[in-house]
Amino acid sequence: MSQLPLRGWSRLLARRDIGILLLIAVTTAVVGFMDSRFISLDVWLGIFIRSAPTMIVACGVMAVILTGEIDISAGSLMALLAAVMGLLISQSKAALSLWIGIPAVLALGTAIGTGTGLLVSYGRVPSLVATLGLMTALRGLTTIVMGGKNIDGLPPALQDAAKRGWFGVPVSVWVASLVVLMTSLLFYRMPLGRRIYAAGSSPASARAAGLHIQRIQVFTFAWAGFLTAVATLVDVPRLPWIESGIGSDLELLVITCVVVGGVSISGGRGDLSSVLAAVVLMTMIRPVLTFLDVGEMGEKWTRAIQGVFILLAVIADQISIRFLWRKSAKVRR
Amino acid sequence: MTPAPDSDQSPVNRARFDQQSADQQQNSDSGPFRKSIFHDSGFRWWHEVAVFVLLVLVLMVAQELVPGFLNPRSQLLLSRHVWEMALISLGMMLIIITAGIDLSVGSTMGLCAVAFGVSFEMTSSILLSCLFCVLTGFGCGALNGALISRWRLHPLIVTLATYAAYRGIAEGWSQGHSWSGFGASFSQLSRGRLLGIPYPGLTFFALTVIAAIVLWKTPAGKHLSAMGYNEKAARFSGIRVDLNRFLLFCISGTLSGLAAVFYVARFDTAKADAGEGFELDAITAVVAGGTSIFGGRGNVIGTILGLLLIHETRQFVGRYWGIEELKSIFVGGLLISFVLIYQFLRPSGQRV
Amino acid sequence: MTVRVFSSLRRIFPAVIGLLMLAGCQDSGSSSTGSQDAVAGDAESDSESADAPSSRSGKIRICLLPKIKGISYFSSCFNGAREAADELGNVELIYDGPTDGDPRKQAEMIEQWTIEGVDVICVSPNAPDVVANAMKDAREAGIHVITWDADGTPESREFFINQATAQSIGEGMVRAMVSDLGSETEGEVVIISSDATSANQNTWIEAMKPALEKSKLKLATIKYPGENSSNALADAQDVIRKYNQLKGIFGISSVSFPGAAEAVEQSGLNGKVLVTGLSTPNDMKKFVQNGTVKSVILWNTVDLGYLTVYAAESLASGKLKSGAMSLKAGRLGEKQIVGDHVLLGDIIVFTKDNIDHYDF
Amino acid sequence: MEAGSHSNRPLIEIRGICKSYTGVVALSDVSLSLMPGEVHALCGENGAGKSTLIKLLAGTVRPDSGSISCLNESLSHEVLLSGSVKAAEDAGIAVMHQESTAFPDLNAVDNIYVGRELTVGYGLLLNRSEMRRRTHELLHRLGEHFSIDRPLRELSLAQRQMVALARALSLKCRLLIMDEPTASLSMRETQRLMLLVRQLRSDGICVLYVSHRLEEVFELSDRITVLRDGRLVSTRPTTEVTRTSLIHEMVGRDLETLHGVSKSESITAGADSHTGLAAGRATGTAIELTGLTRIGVFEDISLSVRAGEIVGLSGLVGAGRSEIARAIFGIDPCDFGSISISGKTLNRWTTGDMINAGVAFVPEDRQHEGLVLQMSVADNILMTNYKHVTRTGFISARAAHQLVDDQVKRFQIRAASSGLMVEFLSGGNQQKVVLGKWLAGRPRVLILDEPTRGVDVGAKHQIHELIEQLAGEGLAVLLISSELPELLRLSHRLIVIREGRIAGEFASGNVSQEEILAISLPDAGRSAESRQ
Repeated sequence: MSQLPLRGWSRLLARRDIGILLLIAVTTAVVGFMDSRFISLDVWLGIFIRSAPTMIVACGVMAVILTGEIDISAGSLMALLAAVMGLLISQSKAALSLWIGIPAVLALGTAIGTGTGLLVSYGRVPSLVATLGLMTALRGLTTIVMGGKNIDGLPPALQDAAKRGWFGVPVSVWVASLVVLMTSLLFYRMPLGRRIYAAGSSPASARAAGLHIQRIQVFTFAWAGFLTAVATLVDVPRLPWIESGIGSDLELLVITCVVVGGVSISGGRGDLSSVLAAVVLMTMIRPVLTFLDVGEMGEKWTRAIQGVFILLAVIADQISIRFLWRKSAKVRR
Repeated sequence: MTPAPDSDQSPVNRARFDQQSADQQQNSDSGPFRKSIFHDSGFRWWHEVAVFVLLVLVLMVAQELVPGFLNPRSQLLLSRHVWEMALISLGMMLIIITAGIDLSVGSTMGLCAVAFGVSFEMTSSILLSCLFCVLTGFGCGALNGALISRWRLHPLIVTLATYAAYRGIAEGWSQGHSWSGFGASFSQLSRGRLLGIPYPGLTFFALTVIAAIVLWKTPAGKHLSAMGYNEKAARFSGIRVDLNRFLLFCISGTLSGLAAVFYVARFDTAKADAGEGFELDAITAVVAGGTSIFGGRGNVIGTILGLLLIHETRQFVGRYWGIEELKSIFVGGLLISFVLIYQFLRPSGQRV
Repeated sequence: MTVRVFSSLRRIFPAVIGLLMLAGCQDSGSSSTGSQDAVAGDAESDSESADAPSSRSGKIRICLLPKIKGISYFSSCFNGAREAADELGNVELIYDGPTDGDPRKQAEMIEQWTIEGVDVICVSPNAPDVVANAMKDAREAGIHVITWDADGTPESREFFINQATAQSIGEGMVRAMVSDLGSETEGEVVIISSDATSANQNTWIEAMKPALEKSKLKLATIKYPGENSSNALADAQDVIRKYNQLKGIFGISSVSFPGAAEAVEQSGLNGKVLVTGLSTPNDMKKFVQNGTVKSVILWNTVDLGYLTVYAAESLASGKLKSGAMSLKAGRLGEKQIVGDHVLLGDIIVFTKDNIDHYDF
Repeated sequence: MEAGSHSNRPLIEIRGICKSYTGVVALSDVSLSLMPGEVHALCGENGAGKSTLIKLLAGTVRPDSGSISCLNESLSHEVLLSGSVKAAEDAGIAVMHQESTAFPDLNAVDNIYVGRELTVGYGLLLNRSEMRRRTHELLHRLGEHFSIDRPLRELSLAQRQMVALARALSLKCRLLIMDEPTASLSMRETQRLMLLVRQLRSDGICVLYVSHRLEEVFELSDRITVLRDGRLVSTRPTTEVTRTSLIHEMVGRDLETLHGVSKSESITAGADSHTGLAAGRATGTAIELTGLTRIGVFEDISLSVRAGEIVGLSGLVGAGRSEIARAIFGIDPCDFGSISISGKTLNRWTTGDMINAGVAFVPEDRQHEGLVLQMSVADNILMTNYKHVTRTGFISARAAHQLVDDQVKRFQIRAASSGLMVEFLSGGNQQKVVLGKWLAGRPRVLILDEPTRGVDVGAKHQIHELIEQLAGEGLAVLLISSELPELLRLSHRLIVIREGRIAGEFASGNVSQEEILAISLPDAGRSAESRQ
């Protein structure tokens, strides 16, 4: 619900991305006032580095949600892909060249995504059920693939790129920017993107317009799988080693970001910019709490604060939308 | 004309209709054959039959490969772990029938367990603690229900938020502390048995019977079904959709509270991590039992069968291979492949 | 619908009959006992009825239950256990545990093994209270139960293979940190734990707090990133940026220790901010060698698994009885028993000098 | 005006086409040829098969038998259409749908171009500037100047209609199908549209024009085809058709018996019922609305319906008629106003209150609002009547059976069994189920929203009779319909709604269709003149 029939300032303020950015700015100002170290390049680079994988995956999951489906398997998929990546290219394992390992991981992610898409579109398995099953199964598979050991010894080139990157900015941030660029191209500048919105906005009309909804669905799931693989490749080497718990809760974090970013859960509506802002906002919560120095008691409330915050965001959003609708209705008369 | 905000609130329904009309179209194109056989007979239990057949198959294979698998007493002993989840599934089933979903049940259990612990510390009365625990569950459910029905928010969004919030509040409130030492008599609540069935199981069956009666013998069942199939039509028929939805979430919350009591009793531990992962297990069981995730269709027999199917599969895999990881692979694979195969074999017009 | 209820009930007759049969066969077994305290009795008869398969090999069946299956700590314990089992020859070793560390699943597995009628169950309880009831049931069913790695409630087990108490672990970490920093250093330290509800970490923290108070270090905060390695890394990076006087970080879970070490290394503060925690030496070797981590605290996990299996075998074959003062354990020789604790030995501090001698 | 001035070979040839939905015949053996450069009007009552024919041409539905062929680009030989949307679009067939098949979340540009976007860079990127430019151009041609960046949901109905038309025009089409294009347009917009159609014709494009407004049909078309009950009645040049003969062919009865008599009938019926009522039951006001307002939707609606009276609510689509009905029934909340039913005044009410007060509501959208398609006939009928069949809270199977049977008999619902899903009933039978569901509870006030839309002629007649009979029994009826003849025939009083306000009230005996239409149109003042 990005656009309301309002004019001028109220229209600008009603835009969700502006709203979230304002919230980010206010929070930053407040925390910065209490601890000036918060407003430093270092901290913010850190926040962007952490947002990067979430952003990359969110670009994919958002496409899925835009078609009116849902994907809750991203976290498990990331764990599996990380394990496979480790097995293929770790120096202590098969030690394949990066030129084989990286495409293989990307291909596997895309393949699993495509499989899910086929299940949902042609197999007519409800997406929640399909990805729920997948989420459960992939976790188990990951543990078996890992064989009870952490995988160490990724190629130094990969680790170096993930930790230091180019010009002091890790490769994940560069890749995330690229993915965001590609996704916004896809959503706003490519026929397929408009068709994704169309398919979610009104499947019946889409069918009448001759769109192949099932193919679009397969594409969005494949895209989500591919991006999950991308996120795995750029983010996991940043961690000390690959362990089976990678990506835990990622799926819910991503969906939360997409929802807080104003994408309609039933499809057809939502802006990429708001979702990206929401990712930054959600990623900010942990460092903000650290810099506020909430103390030992407070630390244990971290998850509560996150949860209540999401709840308030959702409620506030709905109330304001309704208020603005009423207001605009009055204005128009 | 200004689009009314209310009409914006049910795009999910809209999406579903479109899907259905697409189905309809496909049906009408696939000729009269499939229809005449299945529809006019009015037989609506294909899914239950399918799950039942699959369950029997699993049991037979298990008995063949793991001697003594079907030993009734070991079955009952091992059933212990299933009852709390079963209670939650019951509420989940009712909500999914109305095309909703409740992701917060596990977190509600965590919060209830902490409520139990805190109240036991303050009053050292088991009875009061139980009461407080169930009341907390009711409160959590009521908050979900109020948000969903008052502002017509999507249940997935609300319960996704409360999923995080309730668990977080449980952690913060308890400060990670766990309570135990509630006494042997209290743990009998979960471990004691009547006619070989543990008390939580008896509670579950009693509630199941009530749910079955309500679903089949009172208007409420039909109202819920109508809400799930077509919320708009239900509203137009004067069904109090919002009130019903609110009550359902209250029920779901209360059942979570009850499950938390049994959980605390069984492990003699009240801690914020109670019920972690229950929400997905419950959804899995309910969906495997033939309740349509799009709403409308679903019943208690299917849910019981779904629970049994998941439970027995886990037991079988655990006892035959002895590898924990395989359990989740089997359950996930079973869920997907079963729904997939059923979609192709099912009589037309019946969606999972 | 009501119009149809009865007719459809008639139609689902087969299904209903089947269900009733299932319920019926479940009932028939227990109706003879029919009493409420039938738990033990039932369990016993279960183990009898299921005994046949267990004794088919004539070997002693020992189940080793870790807190979490699939992490390197427990995998190294398992290596030791396998070594012992091979040496003994008459032992069938079963190693399984929850992959996510869920104590509920531990209880479930104990109950399953109880029904299968194994000889010894060795438990590393992730939450003692949660598994206590299952362990008691197993004992009442005539199965030997011992704990290893972490102790359970005393009445739920016969022996505890004691490698270290929570007290000694907590104090050991603080001692290592203080000696690495130099006992006169003042400054702040941070603990990065696991979930706020993790029982083990919380008991260690309780032991660390008084030890820290005695030192000149000040505990700035405790972070709870959960079992999530990127959160652990992120929290560590944040505390490094936040606390100017930070001298050391305790990473006390399997993800927060490497996460903290990684954060320090990436910030280029090697040697300025020290990291200490519990880990197997192999996992942390690279951090010890580059100076980020000066000491890693643990015991010999291979020996722990080894000793556990020896104790289990002795118990099953009647060589070990309560009140014994010592236990013969293969290559480890005679091990002391105090009360019902079988002592493995004290914790080991791995440093740059000795870490290469260990391979687990 | 001569048909086929550009070529004497037909552009589209429809041969012996048949289509039936789940047993109900929608089209049987229809053959039709469409010439390039003609405006071909398609007339027929609702349910005559017009929309099915359109769907077949558009490729969204496949025929059971028969074929549709089309001249190829160079007009040299015929190509058989394979029955897919793509094939139809390739053949140059464009449809401007009646119920706008649009994407509410997308803006005008996307709505016009989705599925066949203009691209650059090997078809990878959208040619946004070109699409925007053309959209501007198209809308300008249609005389519209709204912002093309706003999602469709924020536009008015007329604007949405224009977007749909623009979409159809943007196709390089050779056959343009216009399904009720003027239903929600103002006078001025209608004039502009007709100008446009003439322009298209002179460009050699064939326009298949479907409309209920006979004046437009006569003004525009070269030939007229009449469908009735799925069969082709006639195809004749417009010059050979008179208004009377056209209506005769559409309805299958004489105009006099339909129109003239029905008017007098309704007058006498009204008089009858009034006198009858005076003798029998109380003639008091059954329902009275006072100043009902829902901000932005309708305003200050005050009207009353007496027992035994049928009040018609007329107005264009989107004027707020259905919204008023929904508000009365408590589906949508009201901001101001009150309702009194049988003397009891309510300021706030829910659907439940209304049902308890004896109000029944047959909604416009039968499939989505009136019925739960996936549930059985019995379940649907019982839905509102459980209070009559429960004993101490439990459903009595016998009472339920009895009630359902009664309703099935009373409304002659043709279904294999009452356990059949309503999804598989014909439109007319579905509507009877809705009526049965509401009338079993013996309401005092009945609100009917488009009760005969999509219902075949036979069932329509039955429903008309039923409404009159119910009113005769003392039921107060508020009837909403887009079909003026229906309203004129049935109602005793007619209230016209324009832009959410009451624009006029008539006794149905002394008002003509034209007068009502004139007052319904948004720029009513001027329309009266232009009609002359």
